Amino acid sequence: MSSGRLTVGIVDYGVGNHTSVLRCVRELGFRARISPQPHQLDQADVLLLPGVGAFPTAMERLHAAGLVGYLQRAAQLGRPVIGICLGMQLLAESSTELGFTPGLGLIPGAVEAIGDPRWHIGWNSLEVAEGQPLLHPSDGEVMYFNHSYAFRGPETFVAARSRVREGSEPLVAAIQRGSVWGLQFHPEKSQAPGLELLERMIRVRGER
Amino acid sequence: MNTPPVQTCKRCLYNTNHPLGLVLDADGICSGCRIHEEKDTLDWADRWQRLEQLVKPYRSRDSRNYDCIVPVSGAGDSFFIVHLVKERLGLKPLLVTYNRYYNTPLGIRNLAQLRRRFDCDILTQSVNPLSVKKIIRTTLRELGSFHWPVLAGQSVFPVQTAVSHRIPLIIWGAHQGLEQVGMFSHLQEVEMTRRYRKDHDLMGYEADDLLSFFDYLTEADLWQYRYPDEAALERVGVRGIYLGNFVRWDPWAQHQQMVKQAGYASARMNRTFDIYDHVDDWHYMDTHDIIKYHKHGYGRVVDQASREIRHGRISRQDAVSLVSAYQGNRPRHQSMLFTWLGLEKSGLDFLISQLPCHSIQAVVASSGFADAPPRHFFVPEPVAKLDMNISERQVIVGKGYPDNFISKTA
Amino acid sequence: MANTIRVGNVRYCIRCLQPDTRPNTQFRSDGLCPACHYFDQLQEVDWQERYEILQDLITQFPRRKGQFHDCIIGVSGGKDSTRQALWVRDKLGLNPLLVCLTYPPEQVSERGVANLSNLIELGFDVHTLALAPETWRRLMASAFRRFTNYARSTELALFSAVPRLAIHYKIPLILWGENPGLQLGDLKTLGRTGYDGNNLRFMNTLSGGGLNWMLEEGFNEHDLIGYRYPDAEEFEAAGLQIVYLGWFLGDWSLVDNGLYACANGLQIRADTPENTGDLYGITSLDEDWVTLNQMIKYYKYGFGRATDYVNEEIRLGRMTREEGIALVERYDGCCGPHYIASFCEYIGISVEQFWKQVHANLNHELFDLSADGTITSRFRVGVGL
Amino acid sequence: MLRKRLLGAVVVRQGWAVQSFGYRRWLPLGKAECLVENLDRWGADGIVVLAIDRGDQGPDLALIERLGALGLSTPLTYGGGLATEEHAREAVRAGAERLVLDSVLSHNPQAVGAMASAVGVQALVAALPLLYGTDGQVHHLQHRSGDQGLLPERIRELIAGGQLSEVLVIDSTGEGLGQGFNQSLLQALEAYTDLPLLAFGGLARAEQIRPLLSHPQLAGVVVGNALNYREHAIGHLKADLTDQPLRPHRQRCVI
Repeated sequence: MSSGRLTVGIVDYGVGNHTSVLRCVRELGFRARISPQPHQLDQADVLLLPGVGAFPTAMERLHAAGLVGYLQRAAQLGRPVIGICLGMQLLAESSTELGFTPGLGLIPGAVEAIGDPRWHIGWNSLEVAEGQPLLHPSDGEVMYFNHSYAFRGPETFVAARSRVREGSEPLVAAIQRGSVWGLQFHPEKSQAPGLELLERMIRVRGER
Repeated sequence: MNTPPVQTCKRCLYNTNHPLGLVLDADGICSGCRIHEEKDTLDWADRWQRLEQLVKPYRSRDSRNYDCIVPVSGAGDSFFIVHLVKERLGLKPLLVTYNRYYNTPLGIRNLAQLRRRFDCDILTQSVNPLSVKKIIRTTLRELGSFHWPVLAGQSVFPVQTAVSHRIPLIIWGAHQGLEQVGMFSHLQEVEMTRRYRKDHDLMGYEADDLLSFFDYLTEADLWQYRYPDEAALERVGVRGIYLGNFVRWDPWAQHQQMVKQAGYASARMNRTFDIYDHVDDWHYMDTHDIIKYHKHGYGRVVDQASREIRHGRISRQDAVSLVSAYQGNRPRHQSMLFTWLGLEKSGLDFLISQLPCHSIQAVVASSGFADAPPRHFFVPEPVAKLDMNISERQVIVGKGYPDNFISKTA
Repeated sequence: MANTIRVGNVRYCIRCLQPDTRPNTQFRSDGLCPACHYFDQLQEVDWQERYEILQDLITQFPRRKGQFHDCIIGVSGGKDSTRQALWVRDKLGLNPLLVCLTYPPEQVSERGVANLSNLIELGFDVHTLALAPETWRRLMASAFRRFTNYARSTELALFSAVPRLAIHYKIPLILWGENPGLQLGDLKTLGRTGYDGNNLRFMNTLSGGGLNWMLEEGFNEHDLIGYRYPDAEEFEAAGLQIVYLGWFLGDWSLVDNGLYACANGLQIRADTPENTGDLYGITSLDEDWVTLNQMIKYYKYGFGRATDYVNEEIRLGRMTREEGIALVERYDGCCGPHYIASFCEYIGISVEQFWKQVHANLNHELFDLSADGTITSRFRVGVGL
Repeated sequence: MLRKRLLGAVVVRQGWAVQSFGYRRWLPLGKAECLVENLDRWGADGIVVLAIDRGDQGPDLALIERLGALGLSTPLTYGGGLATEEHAREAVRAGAERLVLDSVLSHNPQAVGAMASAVGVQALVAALPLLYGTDGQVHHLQHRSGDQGLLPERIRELIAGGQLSEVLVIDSTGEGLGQGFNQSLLQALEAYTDLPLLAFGGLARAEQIRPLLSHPQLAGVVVGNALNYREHAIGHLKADLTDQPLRPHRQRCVI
């Protein structure tokens, strides 16, 4: 880009409030634009897929906006895509939230109810998997989670985990396949540790 | 947003449009008056003991640094604060002051007298006037304020100095939010916060909030008004306390004591009966007060008269008379300010006309201000004049006139 | 207090009117004083090269993040500081923080505060430090009683303020005016290079546990924070670098600096040299008791303020040695009685006590004291005894 | 391991952030935006904004939008005037992450399910103002009517079911007094719900917070008035509670 600053395209499919993500990306020193339009998103170095609410509604909106194919092609071309919270879950093949719904299928795995406890709400530390240099500086850092469904899938795509209690079954906190990343927590709502992680991720992915 | 009807306190002259916020209780008495009642119920000897315990750990151990920072000016409560800190608490303060540039000769003289009488070191910050004037042009446009740099500078330079000199304790006089509208109980022992500074001192605008892609004001103009970052404050353990939580704060009585004991000098001003506050600034009780009147529907004299009602020196009716006698008075020193800034009167009128303002008439009426002869029975003759018979000009740096005789008949 | 002056003949520089009675000076075997020798060397200097040296030096002191000041300049508001501040800002393109240690209300002159105001209005950020006035006064009284030099305490404050604030503000680059080693011939302060001022702390006033005599006089350390020069460890830890700008400025002189400053609004002395000994009225503008200190210096060492002016003018060829002798004979040691009276009132002694002490410290090698108190010099300016 | 939270509360009345004393007396504090921005900078684990005089006016969307525009990096929870599915949707769209439900729990419990499907169960928090009645039983207080009585059946059903994700337990007697939170209120709720609990009311000092944190069902504590008395109040409280499973306080290194 002309100014040397990376541009982040925030994929807007009409669900939730993206002001905080937008403000956050700009505060980190990147250019940011929010759009549902492929020709706008084409100009971005990194695509950010935020999300709140329920899985089926979100997929329905993505289809309606004609963005499902767009995101799948972007992943095939190796463009950096970062999904946040529900945005991460949408990357999976399917979800059982309020019935079975197919997802974007960018990373093999399925989204299912957490079960016990029913929710994962609050601040939890990350256990970063081996071979994740990008996430490694955030190993042990505490991030903000707010979800009741979680990703389950092959080990190779799991980049970080968190545990509700010491010794309890881990929940997937971050996933990765090629240039596609998913973060179950909200880096933009996780204060210093989250902002540092998001900045690193956008910078490193965008500058490849 | 729901806008409840404006209500006026039955005891003082404030109404619920007060820019600091005001709450009336079921009896129609405001939060400021209710908190003021504590002044007559608290055990102040015990409060003073608490203060002594509080400052104990801050006494410098190796004699190589100051015990505390005391922000001062050539007016306000500076004399009384330094008196308490130096002579009653026995601390070694570093005085700090922000050069407001609107200095009267009397303010320069008072500040010099303060240093001499209490024998203290003082650090003064003068921010280059080119940037100061640029900032004023922006805050005049955005906030209708000629005083933003003064308010920002005097509230942040002490904090910056606390960090740079590693002097964690800052001692202020009274907390304005507590004194005026009863924001806190004395017992809550509120301390200095960046939140209060931004919210109230700076009308919601910190330095960086003034930056805009469209304005020619830059970071290089504003950076000296920035609050120190969180990590630096925590590293030094900076803490600002208010003496008003530990001493029965009564500015009028304190000023009279300081005139007698320490040579503080008072002067007559055009828009108030109070001869003690703000004598260091040509414009605070002048142009600034006119704009306050336009913006909020009342002038500084309402603050001062309300304070005197609460202290029981005047009746509400007396206060109403005082306010009506002063509040409409015209500014006298505007040309000095315009010349310094290079403004034209007609241009300023336009700037002020564009400010959102309350209906002055309505507020005056609801306060019951009426025409009545002002009663000055409790106001002594001032001992000096703002210009000290020297010159009616803004003094950037002054000598302090140690030899000048303060006229008893000014 | 015994003075340090050598007993014997007074020698004058063969070119200017500098006597070798100046403390810490050493004339060359060819009879030139260090300042004249330095002046000769300057004639071959490549000023472009020196300017480049300064520019390279500056790049070693980048701004800290969030900090917009590049360096600190110690100022009084007088001619040197006005010139330096403008040059550093407008020629070097730096943003300096000016630091001023200012006198108490009783001492500072109206002219001094007007000049400082002028500097501020020229668009500079200035931090002014003023020390407790009563302690200041008592220290001056002690210094006068002990050393017959009231400035022993105040100089310490003046020199300490700048490095102390530089440490507090984490601005390591300090730009100073003249190098006393080169331009005045004080050899103790010579650094590694002509511009390195880190040896300034060895200057007469600052060296030798500066505060000790004050503690002996009964002042406590807590009252002397403003007089304490940072010790070597603090100096090193902060990475301070003092740089003499005089080394980079080929036209550095009293008169030249006065010309630069007056063209930018400087106000100078109105009183005559008969009362002040200040030939053109452009030195030490921020206070007036300097006049009596110059007189006392004259009675100790045989030269005063006029000599400083004249020496520079002779070197620059703007004045002959003979013209200089006439001026020095006429004005060195001049001091109007009103300065002495106000000084005595300030430190709380009588004028008789003042003269009694000055007479007791008179250099009898150089002066005769008659019974009626008149002092006459035993030397001829430019020649010797 | 999931950390327990130390949240900051901002009580808003007539458009002003106030100190609240038992929801009966108030002292003005300032602009809610300034308080919220400050809690974000201090590193609170969450910010709870309660507009207490909304009545039937619905949520204060203008307020939420102003808060949303601050670009907070701390989760924001809003309560006040939320009565319908549409209110919930609008509040989230305006910038609130989570919503506190109070009167609607009593007056229109069936709306809660619709709100849950609109914004997600994890976004909904029930507020229960509790106190001990003269009968020595735990009573539920209805602010709008001032009525109190045993916890109503419909509320017990709601907090036992799957339409809410947390319960904000308010000690109505201690609120604003800074004398501590009555821990037995948490024990009393254990019988009705297994939802994580947040404790609010009367908390000012670390020694009042410490015993609560050992309660297994407690997910966090909420502090209001006491955060306004000194700089870095959150950091000071956390520094006094380093022995507790709270998120450690850390500043972002900007300079």
